[in-house]
Amino acid sequence: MNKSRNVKVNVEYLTRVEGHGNIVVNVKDGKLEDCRLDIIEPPRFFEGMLRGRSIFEAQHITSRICGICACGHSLASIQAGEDALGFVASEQTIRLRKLLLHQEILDSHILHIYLLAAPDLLGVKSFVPLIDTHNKVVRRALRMKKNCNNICDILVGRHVHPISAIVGGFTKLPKEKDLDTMLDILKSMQPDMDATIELLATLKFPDFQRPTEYVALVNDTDEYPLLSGEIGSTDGLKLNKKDYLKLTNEFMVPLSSAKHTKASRSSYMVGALARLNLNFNKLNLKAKKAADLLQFKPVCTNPYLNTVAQAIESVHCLEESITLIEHFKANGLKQEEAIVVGLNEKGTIPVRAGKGVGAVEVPRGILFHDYEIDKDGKIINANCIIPTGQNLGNVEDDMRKLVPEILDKSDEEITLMMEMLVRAYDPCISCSTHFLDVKFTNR
Amino acid sequence: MQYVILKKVNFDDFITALAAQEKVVGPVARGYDNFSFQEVKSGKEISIKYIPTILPPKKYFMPQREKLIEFDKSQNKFEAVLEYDKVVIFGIHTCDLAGIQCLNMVFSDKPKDINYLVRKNKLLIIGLECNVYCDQYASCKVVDNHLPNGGYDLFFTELPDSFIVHVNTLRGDELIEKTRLFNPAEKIHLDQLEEVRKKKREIFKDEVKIGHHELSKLFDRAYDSKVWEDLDKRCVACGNCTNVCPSCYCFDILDNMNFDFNTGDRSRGWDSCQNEPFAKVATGENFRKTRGARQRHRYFRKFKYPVERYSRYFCTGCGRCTRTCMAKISLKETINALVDEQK
Amino acid sequence: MSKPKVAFFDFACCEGCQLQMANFGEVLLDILNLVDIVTFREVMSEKSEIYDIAIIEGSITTAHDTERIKNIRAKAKVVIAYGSCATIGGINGMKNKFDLEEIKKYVYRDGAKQIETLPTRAVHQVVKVDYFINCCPVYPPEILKVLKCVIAGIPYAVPDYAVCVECKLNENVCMYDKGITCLGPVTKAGCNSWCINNGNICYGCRGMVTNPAKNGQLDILARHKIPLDWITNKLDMYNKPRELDEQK
Amino acid sequence: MKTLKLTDSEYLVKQGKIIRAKQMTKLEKFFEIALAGGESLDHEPGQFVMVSIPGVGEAPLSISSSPTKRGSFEIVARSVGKVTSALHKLDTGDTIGVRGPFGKGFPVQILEGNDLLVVAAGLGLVPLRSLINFVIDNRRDFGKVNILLGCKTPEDMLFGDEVESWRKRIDVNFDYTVDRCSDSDWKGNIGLITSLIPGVTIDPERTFAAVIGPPVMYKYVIIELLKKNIPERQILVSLERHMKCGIGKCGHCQIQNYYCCKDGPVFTYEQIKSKKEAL
Ligand SMILES: Cc1cc2nc3c(=O)[nH]c(=O)nc-3n(C[C@H](O)[C@H](O)[C@H](O)COP(=O)(O)OP(=O)(O)OC[C@H]3O[C@@H](n4cnc5c(N)ncnc54)[C@H](O)[C@@H]3O)c2cc1C
Ligand code: SF4
Ligand code: SF4
Ligand code: SF4
Repeated sequence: MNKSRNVKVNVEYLTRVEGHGNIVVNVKDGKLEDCRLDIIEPPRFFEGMLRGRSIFEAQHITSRICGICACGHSLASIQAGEDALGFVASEQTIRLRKLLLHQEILDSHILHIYLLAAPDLLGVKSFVPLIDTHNKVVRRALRMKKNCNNICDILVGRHVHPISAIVGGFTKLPKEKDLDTMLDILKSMQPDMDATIELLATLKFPDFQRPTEYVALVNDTDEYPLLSGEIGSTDGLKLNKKDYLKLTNEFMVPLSSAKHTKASRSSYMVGALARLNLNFNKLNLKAKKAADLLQFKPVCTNPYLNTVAQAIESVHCLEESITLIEHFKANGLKQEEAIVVGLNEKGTIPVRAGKGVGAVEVPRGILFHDYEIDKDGKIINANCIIPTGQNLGNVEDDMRKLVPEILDKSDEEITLMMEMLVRAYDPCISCSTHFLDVKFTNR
Repeated sequence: MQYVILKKVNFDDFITALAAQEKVVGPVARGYDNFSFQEVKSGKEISIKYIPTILPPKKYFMPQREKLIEFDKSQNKFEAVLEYDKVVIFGIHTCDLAGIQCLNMVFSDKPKDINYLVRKNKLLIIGLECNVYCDQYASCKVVDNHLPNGGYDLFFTELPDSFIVHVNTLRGDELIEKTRLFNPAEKIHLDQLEEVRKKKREIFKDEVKIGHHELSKLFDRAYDSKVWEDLDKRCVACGNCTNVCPSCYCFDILDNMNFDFNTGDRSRGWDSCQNEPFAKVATGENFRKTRGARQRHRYFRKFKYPVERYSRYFCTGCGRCTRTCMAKISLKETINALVDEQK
Repeated sequence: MSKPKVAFFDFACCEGCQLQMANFGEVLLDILNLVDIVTFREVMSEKSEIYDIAIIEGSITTAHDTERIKNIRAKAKVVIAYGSCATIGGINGMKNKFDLEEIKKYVYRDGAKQIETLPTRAVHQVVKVDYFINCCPVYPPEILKVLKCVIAGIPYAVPDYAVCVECKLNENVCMYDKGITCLGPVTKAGCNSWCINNGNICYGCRGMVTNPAKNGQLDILARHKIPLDWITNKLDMYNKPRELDEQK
Repeated sequence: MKTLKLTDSEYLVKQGKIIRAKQMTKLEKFFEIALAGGESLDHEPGQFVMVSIPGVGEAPLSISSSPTKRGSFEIVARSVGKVTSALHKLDTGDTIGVRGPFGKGFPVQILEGNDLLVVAAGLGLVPLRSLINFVIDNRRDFGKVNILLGCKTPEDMLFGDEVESWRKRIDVNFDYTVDRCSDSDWKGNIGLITSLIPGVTIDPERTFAAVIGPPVMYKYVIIELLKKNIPERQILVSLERHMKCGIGKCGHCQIQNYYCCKDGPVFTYEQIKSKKEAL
């Protein structure tokens, strides 16, 4: 190692991630003195604001935590709400929610792969120069994104802040011809998806390995668990979702005084890579083929390959969505299940005091919503634990291992490697500000 | 003039046969006692017993947004256009037929509105008689619209096991010929029709404290009434009453520029005198600033101004404005309040 | 005519409104034909301090952000408030219902000391705004409409009548007929009654009409036996910062 | 959906070319417009046209030039919104759309042989200029002519040179006033336009008054005119309303049973005095 090397990386307002974050790395005489990912997002106090609101508004409000994974927040919020109310959703509702979640993951992954991550791998600063050099690729990306969007429009009114998915079910259900439209859209996406995998196969990712604990939902069935399951990890952890706090138990990071979460080790990772490392065998055939093509094998310990894991999951989600819609087409949708809720003025859904937890695999990893409500269904306490918050410790641990390994590179290269590392996690920073214990640096 | 008969068992076939050739729309149930005119493929989708739809069939005569002009700036080109669909509208009640007649008058008044007049001729109108009063909100009898008064190609009246159909136009006749499902009406049917009408005269009551011919006089003295102050307090200016009214025709003209910044179009869209900015001018004056003044304007546009211009009431008695009002402002109650006040 | 330079900035928000740009699909490329996007942190690493049009997402909630928005205003010829957070304070405004110290402690416990926050304000409550694109998230057809006005240099007026108007034109069964309260009657139209079309109620994300009918609304609530605080609570969801205007 | 081309639509616009444009004040800009193919507009004083800019919209604007001026017509637009501000960006050589002329203007045949009292405040001068110049061009046909002008400050006075030429004419009585003035060269009065009326001598029986100004002004001016015993049907006003179609359909301009665009914009006081929404 280069003993005399001094490095100062100071990335303010990291770009091409959701939310505001800074990267700080300080190496003095070859010794790593400081290495942080700081969150500088203005705090928004969602958990505080939820108090006193009806549980039937929770989904609408918490969806606004994040515009990128709004459907994911909605689903976690609904799950927690229904858990607290003791409401059991119908089978049809669960299927539709799965369809929504698959589209959410697909949509978000496409955005990340093409618009946020790809520019680094192609040596440009954003997708804008690619409009000239890789016009077909940009068009494909925008088309795929739009397709996912169109499906969400049909399914829940819009992708950003879904409208019709609420506690109890859906306020509007797709009609026969909507199913046809969605199926057409999905099928038309298949060639684009193939091309996406082919493109990724040509890209070269940095080689960096650091085994860590990978956490995701697990279950005992053949289904790749996204909407339900127990909390599991590659270190053998198994927890009921209600005990999520045992997973996310916070601890102080000596250097930065920020609290992070940890399970069995100093940190853990959630997200597409973690999910594949735990549930690879449950992927559908096409996704496994894509994994072959991309030479991805679990357990993969290179965080940069989270982007590759996302691509494999995208294939999975696309194919599963098609299967789900074909199921609806074969079995019909019971329109009478559409519900009218509002603030539950009509008492459509029985209300009781209680506590409930939602645990859903959203694009960036496992997301927890936890509510306590009183007998009128008003929220007394709320807690939301966001994937990016859980990943922060792991990112910093990665950085700490990576920096010494690349000290022979130039400052610019180091900076880029750092940025790419953080981006690989596809962090959702404005989300994580709602995580209880993120440290905000002074500005 | 002639009457034909369609057996009820053949009704579904009739609509299916029509729909196979043309776009057919009819009243479809939307739940919560709401109906709307929608495209149908078979008679089963149609609710024969319906109360006035959310929007009246005016939406086919005067689309919510209708292109008037297409332009291309680079070519200095303006073209007047009409976009239309040929549609068979099944099931228009007598109140809504009257609404269409009102629109006809307005748009054929000079200068003529050619868009309206051409489009109107692309629509085939099949009326449907209400044998009973729709609900407590309807007031078709008050304005004498409870019995058919022309304005249709065909007119259906439901009899015990058939529909008796009045064929009013050549176009209507062609349609009857084409479907081959109709038989000439016999005396028994005409008797049954007479029976229906007789019953209607018994059950359809005025329901307001003033007769048909006195109504416009009532409004001669109503301008400064306290009733409008009451409405001012209650109205929320949601605009529902005018949007659902079959004889409201106010519109806005809107331009749209395409992203090439050369081509685009000018269209008209429904507007409402109840909306706050409707009568506001650039200097800031609003000539009907209060909600009460705007409500008064609406009533006067039904019962007074058109009487002066077109010699007819522009309220068709459909009851939609009352049914849909957020504040439950009732047309009949307002009229009665005016009557009481002037006693 | 050279292409106007556009910069996107985000303040307290969920970035969903920015994402709506990406959701245009290939239409985005048409937009990029007309403007040069020079700063857009969420999807671009390029940055520029020189721009004509600043598109602002998010509400102003810290002293630092107050300075930042003032700087942006000073540099930009045109400032567009983009989305509910920016135009009316939006969801972040719910915070204003609470004592700020209390809510800080509730969310950040021991960390509360490090947290700096001010009452949530809409952008126009801090600097002058030239165009408003309301909605949470922004409604794509309206974005296009406003962008065209901006490029043509003509004003855009947000419709100042109720969502009910559009709702009726869509022939939705009124929520009140279903026994459910809806903010449509007091909320500015322009979203084509997006939520009601999808079976939900209007939450008022476009902000209240300039002159809402207080008496009439109270009547309606009374008739439906709806407690007043249900509605005020609902209104607070997006419209709380409006009070800061009223105090002025 | 099928599309038909319509050749006789009332909404079809004529092409107008701006042959002269001039910024008059900060807010007002003047345009001289020639219709394509040398077509003449054939208007009466007091009528208006719908001016349109494709993609932006249409706005009703008064015709400011006299019908005696052939080959082109003139308008003045105050920049207040969409169409008017877009119009301000145009210049000589640009094209606009024109519909009209619309509405009832001043009944010049009836005015002939009678005395005239013109009262113009602010932008009201724009349509009244059409009447004034028409009368001046046909001076023989009219009796005594009084012109009273008012505006906020001397800088806001439109058509300054032309106004000066009227002032200097011996065949018209002229007076003007401003609300405020810091300019010592100002030759006119200071005060509201209503203050000028008592000073003019007229024969009420044969005088027709033509009044145009901002909505707030009418009430007070009319009081003064009535004090002069001018009969109600000889007081002519032009009303401004929101207008969209110009052909008496869209409903925006309705004043009780009148459509301002079709039955007006010029009304006699007699016609509208009982119409509560009019003034
Ligand atoms: C008969 C008549 C003659 C007129 N003559 C002139 C003239 O010579 N010069 C001149 O500068 N102005 C004149 N006006 C006023 C002019 O028409 C409006 O200022 C103009 O239409 C505003 O259009 P806009 O698109 O620029 O404004 P918008 O962006 O549409 O609106 C700005 C404001 O103007 C109001 N407004 C919108 N449309 C109209 C309308 N059609 N009429 C009145 N107010 C409206 C709106 O309520 C809003 O408050 C006249 C109006 C009428 C009715
Ligand atoms: S005023 Fe009311 S009752 Fe009369 S036609 Fe209109 S909507 Fe129907
Ligand atoms: S659903 Fe809401 S927006 Fe629609 S009409 Fe009813 S109150 Fe108005
Ligand atoms: S319906 Fe209401 S809440 Fe929904 S987008 Fe429109 S204004 Fe916003």
